[in-house]
Amino acid sequence: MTQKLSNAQIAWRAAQDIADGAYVNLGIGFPEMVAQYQPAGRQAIFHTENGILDFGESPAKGSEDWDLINAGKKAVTLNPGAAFFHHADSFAMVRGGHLDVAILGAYQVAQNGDLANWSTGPKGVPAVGGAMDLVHGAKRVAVITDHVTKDGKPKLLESCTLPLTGVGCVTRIYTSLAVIDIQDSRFVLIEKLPSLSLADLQAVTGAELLVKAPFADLIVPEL
Amino acid sequence: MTQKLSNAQIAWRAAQDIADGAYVNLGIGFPEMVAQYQPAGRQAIFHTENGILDFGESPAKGSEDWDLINAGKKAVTLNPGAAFFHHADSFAMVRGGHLDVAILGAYQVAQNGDLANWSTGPKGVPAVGGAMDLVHGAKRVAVITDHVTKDGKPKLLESCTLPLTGVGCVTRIYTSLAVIDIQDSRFVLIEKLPSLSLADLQAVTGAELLVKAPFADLIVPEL
Amino acid sequence: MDKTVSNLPAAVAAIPDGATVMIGGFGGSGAPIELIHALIDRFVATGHPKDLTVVNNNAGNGHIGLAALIEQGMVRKLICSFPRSADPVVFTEMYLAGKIELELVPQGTLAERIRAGGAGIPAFYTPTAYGTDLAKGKKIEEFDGRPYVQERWLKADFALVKAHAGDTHGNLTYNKAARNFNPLMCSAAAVTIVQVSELVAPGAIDPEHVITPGIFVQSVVHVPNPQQEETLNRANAVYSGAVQP
Amino acid sequence: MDKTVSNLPAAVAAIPDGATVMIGGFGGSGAPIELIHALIDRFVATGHPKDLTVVNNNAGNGHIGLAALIEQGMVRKLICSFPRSADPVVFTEMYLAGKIELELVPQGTLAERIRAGGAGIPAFYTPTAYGTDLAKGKKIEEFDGRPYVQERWLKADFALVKAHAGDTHGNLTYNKAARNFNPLMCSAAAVTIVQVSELVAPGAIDPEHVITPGIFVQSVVHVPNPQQEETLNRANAVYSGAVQP
Repeated sequence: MTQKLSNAQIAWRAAQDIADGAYVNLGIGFPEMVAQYQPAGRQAIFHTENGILDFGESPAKGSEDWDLINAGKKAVTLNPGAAFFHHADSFAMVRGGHLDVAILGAYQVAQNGDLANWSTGPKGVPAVGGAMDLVHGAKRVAVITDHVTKDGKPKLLESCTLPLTGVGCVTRIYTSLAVIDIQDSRFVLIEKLPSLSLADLQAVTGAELLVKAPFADLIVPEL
Repeated sequence: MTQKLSNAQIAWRAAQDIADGAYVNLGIGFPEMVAQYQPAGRQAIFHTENGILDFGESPAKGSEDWDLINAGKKAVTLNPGAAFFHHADSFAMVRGGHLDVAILGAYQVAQNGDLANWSTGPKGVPAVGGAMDLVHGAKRVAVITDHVTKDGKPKLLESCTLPLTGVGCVTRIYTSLAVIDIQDSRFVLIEKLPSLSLADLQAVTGAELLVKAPFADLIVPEL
Repeated sequence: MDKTVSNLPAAVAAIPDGATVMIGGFGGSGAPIELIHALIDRFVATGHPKDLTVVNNNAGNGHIGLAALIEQGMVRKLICSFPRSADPVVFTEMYLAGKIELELVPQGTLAERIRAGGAGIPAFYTPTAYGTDLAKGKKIEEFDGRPYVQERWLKADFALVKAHAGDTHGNLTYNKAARNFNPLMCSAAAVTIVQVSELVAPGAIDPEHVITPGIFVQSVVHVPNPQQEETLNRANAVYSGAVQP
Repeated sequence: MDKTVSNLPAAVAAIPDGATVMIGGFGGSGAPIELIHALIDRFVATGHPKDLTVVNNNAGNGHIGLAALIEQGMVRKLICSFPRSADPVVFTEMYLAGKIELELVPQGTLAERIRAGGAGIPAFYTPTAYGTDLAKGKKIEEFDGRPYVQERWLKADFALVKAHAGDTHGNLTYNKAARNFNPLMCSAAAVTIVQVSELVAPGAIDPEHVITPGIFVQSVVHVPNPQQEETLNRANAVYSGAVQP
């Protein structure tokens, strides 16, 4: 098995592409880690679906205010300049194209930008939350994910086999092995781990990787 | 010419039907007079399209605040319990059926409840404001008007000849001669001036007046 | 005008069997726990109301609040976006046993449908869910070359809402992110019942700071020091109705 | 992050010929007089911008603000609900002479179309204007047996907005009924330019009291002691551009 990035390192890489002052929504769970790796001197403004703009870090344990939570129901704090609003206004920000970036997890991403990240099939209790809204409206919809599933199958595919979250919505994928853009319904390689050959990367990717320009090395610090 | 009510008296009569605590929108101009004649012990809450609920009387001349105006751009004051909101929320109140009563002026009312009150035809500059919204949504849409036009022609008609404000929206008409309900697309007489015969009233009304139950005398104080 | 109701049982007394009831809150923040528990008390004592359709973002957590309402078997159908939580066992078991119906709605669409219900907009178009299972059977229309899904308004017979301060006219403020769905639900229900932590006189809330104008509110009940779902669940609380006299 | 712009000319410098510009205010309350006059100054000095499409509830009053913008011949088309005022002579004369185009929209529909533009809702249905001349040519659909008119969102390239307090992130409050269309327009324009009477630091506005969150705002310019349209008109003021150096 080849070297791969940890979740923290994937989150770090995704954080490097967020501009100072960008309005950002991070999906529940793994994507929330992106907030920890903002480059020095840059300050993104984080939006949470349940009605806060510009929330900050977690409070100290024991000092949580359970009316001050994020979409994952975790306690948060406020930065100066924060604002509260109701759910319709919150999703007006999402659907209306006011977010600069949304970063989500994925079960599968297709080369045309289709995303599947809400349902693994008809079993169990389905739950969608704000994912189907977030994939529409943000100026840039990025995915962070392991490059393959736990049993080694590709998550980047010609077309998704799981129920879709959105059609043609993803523009960039940060994986444990590479950074890949979606352009004209094709996967385009932007960066890959230098320890990995293009052939090896292609072997764990379920659709053809285009190389349109010289790709870069995916270099991430130890975290 | 027979005796008829003054505008103030028409407004007084309309005010008698407004319950304590009712949410009311009064159209620009003549309908604004209704607010002056609330029966003792009753307090309606007045809504204005430009974003105030529970505004009060006009301020003293010279103490106007031009950021505190009603839809007619007249300066108002606030009652305790007032609230400000933006135009979309204001018309959510209107369109969403939250107002108990809207009272509007009219050029013409048809027996099916059609109202024409915004345009006298293609000449000049057209202006509609909130009239077309107000006729939908308020639980009760009433009209106050002289019974006939300045040149004596009926304003209550089988069908309107002027451009419509709304279709089938008016439920009660307070005129200078009578109070008339619209039921099943017909004018139904509720009250008329005692000095006026039913035949005389019918003669200045452009559609048949039904008498479904004993009507009452329209009795209004000197004002 | 005074919209206050003197106690919780009186506040929820009129909700009939089969009613559609919107319940505010996002998870535990803004959840009207005391109103929900008063409704459970009534059910335990009288067998009513039952067969409710409940609209909430979630499906409850643990064995209190909305989860307890579901656990009592009072809810026939749930309309929500995310029926998962730290402890979703009540809903999960009843759903998998076919004892409760679920209408799953994307969160932003849920919010907008409720807002539309309050604003007199019978239908609107959204990009959300286009091409997914949740748009199946829905009308699609293209605008400017892009496909959108037609969604209908959502209205309720009653809304149960938690606010922070409320005056006797029903003007409301909320506490931080406890605002969430509450103002929308106030506008979309025929009868909105609000529990307020602070009951104040008209004029005590600055007109600039009113979040829900009183026109959207029918009943106000004062519940000082309300319980918080998260705190109750961390204490493993269970609610199964007040002890009946 | 600092969205402040140092002066009025810089604030309006990027508006090109042919732009769609939403201008806040209801009559004079909430009208960004100084931003409008800065735009007139630029036009008088450079001949640009012209051929503007302006969205406002009204059509200006007297010879200042929006009326002056129209009087300069900068406006090709006006989208509004009520082009009448105490002194509507400027618009009236140009309209009757065929020198300006008018799209008349019912006030609630205008507000909702702007809100829809900001909220990513390309179309919605309303009962308003059904069966009237203003619904001619529009799609009609029945819901629950009642006919409704389909209306499209309204977006703009720029919005000129007047707020009361604003922080450097663009969070805004308004003064009383000067709120009106301003928060909606903030959300519906690609670039929202706001004049604030008080410029404050982030955190100075209570997060509970923010009416327009900064995400909807691109530029903030401090205009202390702004002029009020009503007061100017009562003094018969005329604005025809600043004296050029």
